[in-house]
Amino acid sequence: MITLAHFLTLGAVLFCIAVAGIFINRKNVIVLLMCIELMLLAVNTNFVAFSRFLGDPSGQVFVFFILTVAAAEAAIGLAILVVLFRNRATIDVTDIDTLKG
Amino acid sequence: MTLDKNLLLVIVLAPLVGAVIAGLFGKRVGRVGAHGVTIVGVALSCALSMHVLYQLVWGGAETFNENLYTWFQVGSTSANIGFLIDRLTAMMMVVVTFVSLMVHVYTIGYMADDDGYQRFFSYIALFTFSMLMLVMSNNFLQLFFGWEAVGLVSYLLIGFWFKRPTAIFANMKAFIVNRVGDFGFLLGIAGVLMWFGGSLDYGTVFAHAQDPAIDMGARSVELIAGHPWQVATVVCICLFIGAMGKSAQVPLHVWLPDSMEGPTPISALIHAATMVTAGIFMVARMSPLFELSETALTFVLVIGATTALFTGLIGVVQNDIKRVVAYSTLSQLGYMTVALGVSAYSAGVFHLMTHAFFKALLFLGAGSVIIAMHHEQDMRHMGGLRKYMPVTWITMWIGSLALAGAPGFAGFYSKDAIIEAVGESHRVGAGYAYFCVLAGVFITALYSFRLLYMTFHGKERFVVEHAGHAHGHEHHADHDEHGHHAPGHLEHAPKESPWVVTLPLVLLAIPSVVIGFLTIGSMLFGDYFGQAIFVREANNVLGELGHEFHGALAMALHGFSQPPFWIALAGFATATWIWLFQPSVADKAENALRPLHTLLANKYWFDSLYQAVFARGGVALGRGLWRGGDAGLIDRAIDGSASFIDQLSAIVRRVQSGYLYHYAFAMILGLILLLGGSWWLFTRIAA
Amino acid sequence: MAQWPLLSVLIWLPIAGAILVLALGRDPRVARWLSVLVALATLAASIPLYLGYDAPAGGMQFIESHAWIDALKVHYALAADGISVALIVLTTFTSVLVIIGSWGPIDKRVSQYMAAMLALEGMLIGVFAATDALLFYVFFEAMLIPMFIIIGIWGGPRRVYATLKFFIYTFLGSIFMLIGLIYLHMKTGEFSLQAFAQAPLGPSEQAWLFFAFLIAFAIKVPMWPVHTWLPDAHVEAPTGGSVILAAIMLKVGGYGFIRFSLPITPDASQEYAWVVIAMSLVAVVYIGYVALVQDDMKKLIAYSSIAHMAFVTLGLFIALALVRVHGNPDAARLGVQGAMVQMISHGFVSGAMFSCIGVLYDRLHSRMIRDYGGVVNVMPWFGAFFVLFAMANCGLPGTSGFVGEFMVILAAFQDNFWIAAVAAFTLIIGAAYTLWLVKRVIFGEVTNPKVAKFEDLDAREWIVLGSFAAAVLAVGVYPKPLTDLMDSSVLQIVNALMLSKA
Amino acid sequence: MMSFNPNDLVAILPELILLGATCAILLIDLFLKPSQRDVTHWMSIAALAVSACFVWQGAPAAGQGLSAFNGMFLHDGISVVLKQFVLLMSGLSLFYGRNYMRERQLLIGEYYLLILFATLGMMLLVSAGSLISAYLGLELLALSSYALVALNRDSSVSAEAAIKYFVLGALASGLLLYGMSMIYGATGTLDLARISASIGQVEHPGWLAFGLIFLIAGIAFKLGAAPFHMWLPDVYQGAPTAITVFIGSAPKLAAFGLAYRLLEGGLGGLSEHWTLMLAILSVFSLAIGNLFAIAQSNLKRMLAYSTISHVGFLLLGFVGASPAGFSAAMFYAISYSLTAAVAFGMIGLLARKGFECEEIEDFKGLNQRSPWYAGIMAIAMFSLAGVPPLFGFFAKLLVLKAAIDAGFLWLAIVAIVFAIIGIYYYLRVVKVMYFDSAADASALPLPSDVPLRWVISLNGLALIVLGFAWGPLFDWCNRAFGI
Repeated sequence: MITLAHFLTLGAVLFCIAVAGIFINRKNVIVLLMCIELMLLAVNTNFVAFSRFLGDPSGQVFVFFILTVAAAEAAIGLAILVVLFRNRATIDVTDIDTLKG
Repeated sequence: MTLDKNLLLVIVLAPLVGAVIAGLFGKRVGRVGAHGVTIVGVALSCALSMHVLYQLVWGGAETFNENLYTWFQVGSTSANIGFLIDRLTAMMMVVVTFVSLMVHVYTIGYMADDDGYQRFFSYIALFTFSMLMLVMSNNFLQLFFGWEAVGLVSYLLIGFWFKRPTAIFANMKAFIVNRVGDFGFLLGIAGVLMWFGGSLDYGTVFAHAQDPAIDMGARSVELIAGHPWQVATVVCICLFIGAMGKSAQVPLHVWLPDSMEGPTPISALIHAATMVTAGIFMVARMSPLFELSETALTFVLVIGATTALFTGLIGVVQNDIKRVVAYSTLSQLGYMTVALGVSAYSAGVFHLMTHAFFKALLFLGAGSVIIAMHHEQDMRHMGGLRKYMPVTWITMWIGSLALAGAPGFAGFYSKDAIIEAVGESHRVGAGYAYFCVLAGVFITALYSFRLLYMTFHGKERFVVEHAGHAHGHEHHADHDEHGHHAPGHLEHAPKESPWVVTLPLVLLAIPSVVIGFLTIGSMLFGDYFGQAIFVREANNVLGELGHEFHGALAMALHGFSQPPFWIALAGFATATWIWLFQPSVADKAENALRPLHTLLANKYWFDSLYQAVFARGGVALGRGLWRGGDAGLIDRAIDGSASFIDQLSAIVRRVQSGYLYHYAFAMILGLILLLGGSWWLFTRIAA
Repeated sequence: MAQWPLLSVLIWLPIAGAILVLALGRDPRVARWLSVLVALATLAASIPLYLGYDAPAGGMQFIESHAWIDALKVHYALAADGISVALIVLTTFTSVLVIIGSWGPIDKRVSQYMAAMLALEGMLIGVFAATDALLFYVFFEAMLIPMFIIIGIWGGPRRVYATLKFFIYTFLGSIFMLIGLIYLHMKTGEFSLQAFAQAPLGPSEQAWLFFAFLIAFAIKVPMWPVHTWLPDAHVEAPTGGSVILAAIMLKVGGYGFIRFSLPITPDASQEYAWVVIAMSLVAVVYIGYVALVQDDMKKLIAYSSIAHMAFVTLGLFIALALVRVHGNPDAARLGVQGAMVQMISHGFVSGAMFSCIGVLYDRLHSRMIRDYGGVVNVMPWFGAFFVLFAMANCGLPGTSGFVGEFMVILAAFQDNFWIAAVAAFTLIIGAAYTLWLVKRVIFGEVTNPKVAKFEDLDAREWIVLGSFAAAVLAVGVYPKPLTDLMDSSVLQIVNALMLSKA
Repeated sequence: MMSFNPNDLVAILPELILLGATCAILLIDLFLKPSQRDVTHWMSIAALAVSACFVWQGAPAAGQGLSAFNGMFLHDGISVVLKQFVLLMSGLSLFYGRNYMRERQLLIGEYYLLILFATLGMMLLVSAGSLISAYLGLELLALSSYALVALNRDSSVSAEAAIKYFVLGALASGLLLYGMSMIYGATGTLDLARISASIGQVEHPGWLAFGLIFLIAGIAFKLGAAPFHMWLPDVYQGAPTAITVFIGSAPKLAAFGLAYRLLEGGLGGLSEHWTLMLAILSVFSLAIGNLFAIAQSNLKRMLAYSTISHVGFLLLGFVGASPAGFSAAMFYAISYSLTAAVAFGMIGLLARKGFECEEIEDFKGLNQRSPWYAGIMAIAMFSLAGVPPLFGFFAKLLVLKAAIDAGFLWLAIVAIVFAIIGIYYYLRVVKVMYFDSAADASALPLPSDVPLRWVISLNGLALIVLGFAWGPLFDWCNRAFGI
């Protein structure tokens, strides 16, 4: 029997993977975008699980919103990525460090 | 009848008006205007002072004591400007204004070709004003005002020839040394205010001091815990320190010889006759306080005796005519102080008066010589001047005789009285003092006649060049007397000074002879001073002497049988033998007594000591505090902290590496930090 | 008089004038004349303040109070007692002279300079008139801006360092005071100084507040050891800046002690009076010696200012011991009164000294003593003035410099002989450094050929130095009007000292 | 019982108007030639103005807030004040930005639209009544801002700034969402009012605290509080100045609204936890902001760091968790955004094509070249430094007072100590403008944009005027919090 705890643990693990991905990954911005998506999914897992176990639909409503926003976010992220690539001809995370100090 | 306040105001203000006119409008009023207005002013106040004196002595006017206006009034503490005119004051007023008048007249001749003519008259008139404020004061504040004001004028006048490095050094030295005295004086005044009835007014203070009910003599204070001192002692010693500064008592005497850098009339007026005696006057004025403290009086006595003898000794080895007289002044001031020390206040004041006349005479005479020698002051280049300037010669002889205490002359009475008084006194240190004053008599005679012989007698030690050297006249204009021609070389023969110079000499010579004879009876042994001077019965040495006193003439005759006379005679003989007949002996003696001579020639190394310790030491200390304290510690700390922050921020900014993953990591760190924090919080709440 | 808001006029007239000068002052001549007119108008406005103040009655008069921020009970509250009146008149008087004095020397961006000066004047008056702590603080801080600009733009070579040091130093001090004020507001619920003075405060509270105030005002005065900003600021500031700084701005510190430390934290002030007294005495001696060795005239006078201001703090805090330990309110009054007179007198004297140095600086563009010598040969009148002010600086009786020191020393003696003795040491050291300066600058042969070409004072300089001289002598010869003006106010302060809060 | 109430539309009338206007502008702008961009400009201004008027007119009576859409949307004094100033700041940044953007051929419709959408997002955010509406408002603001930063497609620094902003922003909203999910799980509702009602009787307080921390992380990011501040300097510096003006001013108000709604409105019951956390964040922000700013030579970057330190001050208002404190914090946010707008706007005003004028050195001798603008800039600097009698000082006074009243005396002292460090770099700007001499002393060529000159001058003078007459604004803030 799968309890709420399992779902929460799953969400937490996903979330941690996503976060870790963001600051461990040193290569490629695309990976960052994927991590972000993953993070949002982790959150969604949480919401869905909670709303299921609380028997309250509003959590799932929230999930829909999050999914929508995530889509928009991905779009903008990719757009910015394109701009970045146009200017730098690279999307290597270690190269974007002109602004510092 | 009482004295008229306005009249007193006129006495004080007349010289001030003269000073202001001559000072501010000197250019417009011109030379004649300047000396005219000031002389009129001083003459006026001189005449009125004499009138006041007459009123007090024969006119039966009682003591005048009134406030003119309140200077400030804070709570019960009030400071006023006012006059206290009793016979002591009146006498001082007459002496001051008379000598001042003489000097004014004399100056017309002496400063005839000086650019600062108007300025000079303005200064001396201002001095007369300040000195009158000092002596006529009825409270400590005004006393201090006059005290400092005369100091200021003395400062200005010593530095009158402000181009001369020596002069502007001397005047600064004079002012600062006097300030050392004033330091004590001010504390003394504060003490008076605190302990003597919370007032600065003489009347209140003296009443408080003499009030048996309060018995100030018994009051004591612990300035250092566990060492109770008599209040009166503290106050009186503080006050006397002021007197030591003004009246150039050892060890604060160093400024007076240097003050000879000033023009000679000043030396006569300020540094011989009047200002330097302010200390004596002050102590006499404060007699009710000093009488309370044996300790303080002993202190006074010892200081005075030391000054009397040892400064006199220096006079013997001086060659600058003015400096000889200056050291004799120091020594005479010592005599006066000794008199104060043995509670013979009137004797001190009496000597002050006689001394004022003959010492002013000697200075002016010296000045007259200096004019004749075209501002040559070294006696080694003089000699045989008597045939050139008879008047000066004779008057100088009179002055010297008076100074040396030849029976019958003014100085004889005053000085003998002091010596007798010391002999009578049983105060601690009186023995030492008695030795000092007796030895002093010999010394006095020695240097006085040495001066006369070296200047007026013997063969001429100067060369007269052919008259009419143009350059001589140019140089005449500026008073650069430091060898604008070879020492002892004159453009033209010395000649007697103009009447404006000789007249004052004559007018001063008369009192130098007779004043003592005339006044000793009433002043010392009569009831001249009345309440002005207070002496406790136990200390009343003059009272003792009074019993043997049978008139001035008798005293003079009796004087011939007294040790002082013979000692003086010995001094005279020695001087005559050495400097009149056997000048070579002088050098022999000098070689024989080389160590002593160097000691005296270096004035006991007082100057070098002060210069090294206080002047250079002070500068060194200041530099140390500045570089070490201000720059080294405080500023370094401040600038250091500033630059530290700069460097710190230059380092920490590297944290902002520009790498996305570092930024993200920082956020996660923050998150963890918050988690930890709240975890800690939870456990704390749970506990 | 009563319904006419005189203090507001005094504050805002110059500030409005400053804006006007900025607006119309394209042409330097216009700026100069306009600013002088404004300053004169302010001076004129301060005369009814002096005449209208009922000195015997004492206490706060010309009271104005309008709610500023209701929510915090902040008031635009102005009032003046004898002390404020004296300081305000000093301000208006000095400002006129400063502006006249700056006519010649300031030739770049005249309008801004004049505007800054006028604004400064207004704010200074505001400080002396404010009876609401927040209002006081606002003026107290706002003063820094124009001074910062004045030193920074028209100053000497190291002006940037000096002005930053000045600003940050003083800001550092005052911001701790701000915390104290907020704390007091929390206790009392308002910002009025009166409420603060009546607020009951425990010993430890008082101690903290006392030190918060001490930092603020000790830096402003300035007291040793937080004085080092002053010499730098003075040396770099233009003449006018130095004059205002020395003559008035330093007084704000002393005034602050009177308005804040003493009434609000009397017990702590008594407990820690020894700290302030010790600092003051150290200042007298230490700073005196430091002044002795300065070779920059302005630095020398700056240091002598510190030494003189030490008498202010000494007089104020001696009073506490006298009232509380010796139960001697009369002497305490003497001390406070002396401190006040010393402030006024130092305003005149230091202002005059700096003006004198300005006169020399305009001719030779050097402040170094060694560059001068024998000035009196070519500038007799200037020499006369300089010697007069020098004498006032070493406290010669008959000049204003003497009165305050005399009173303070008299008061100090009644507390402790040795304190008085150390304080009186200024007679010697003060004379030493001042007269040595005179000797090297004024007297002697002219050594520097440039000095030989000097011209004596022109009319403008005559007005400035002459007015200062008149003031110095007037106060010195007849201080009674001044002391009477402040006496009853001083009495109230001393009485306030008697009642403990804890 | 969920039900639709037409009156709810009245409550969101300003938002609706702004939305409608934005869509209209979106369409109209398509048919405009670049030369006619002014039309868009004035229409946007008008849209903002109109919506502001309706905010004003629809303001509820003091004290009583009303909620719409079943509590999703709160309409109370706080939201009114914040909306007014959000609209004002957006309008100002449009004025300040136009000339800059035009000179760089960036004055395109998107600029206006994105700003309008961001504004709309902020308006929603500050009146969010539930986690959903808060999240939506936040994302609307965030997404528009990302795009705005990247608006200059040919600038590599802008692109870099944008990507950093985007990634970190996404991370932050991820954290925020995760926190929301936990809170939702703990309380079983997304409605802030109900959340705060049920705080007392949750069976898993641990979840709640867990969620709270993630929430705070997200909020701190939006505010720019250390250590969640790293994005801020890079973005401020990298973004075109016109954009920096915008994201540097208005969003601070929105972030304050977010913090208030979530922390006080939702989790007020946990104040004893979050006050302490915010205190810690405040210390970090003060220290890091001031310390880093000193070393900067780029004015935009320096101001960015100063922003962080100001956030530290703003948080002082929260540590009391009292209405007075919040009102002080809101006052601070307003004063900061007004002042920062002048500072950034001045950079934009002085910038020319090919000359960004964002180095501090670029301000050398400004007083010689243009006393007026030097004066305005100096006012802004002194106001930021908190020198009376300028606006900024009184804001500082209020938050310090709030902290001290709350018993955080130590925090207040830390704050002023860092403020002393801080004053140094503001003075450095004044020093450069006044004490250094200009490279070319020629008079400053004024921007052609007359409204810009007027608005920025008025904005600068407002800092003085509000320094004297800050009472009404303060009362307004207080009334909003029912004091």
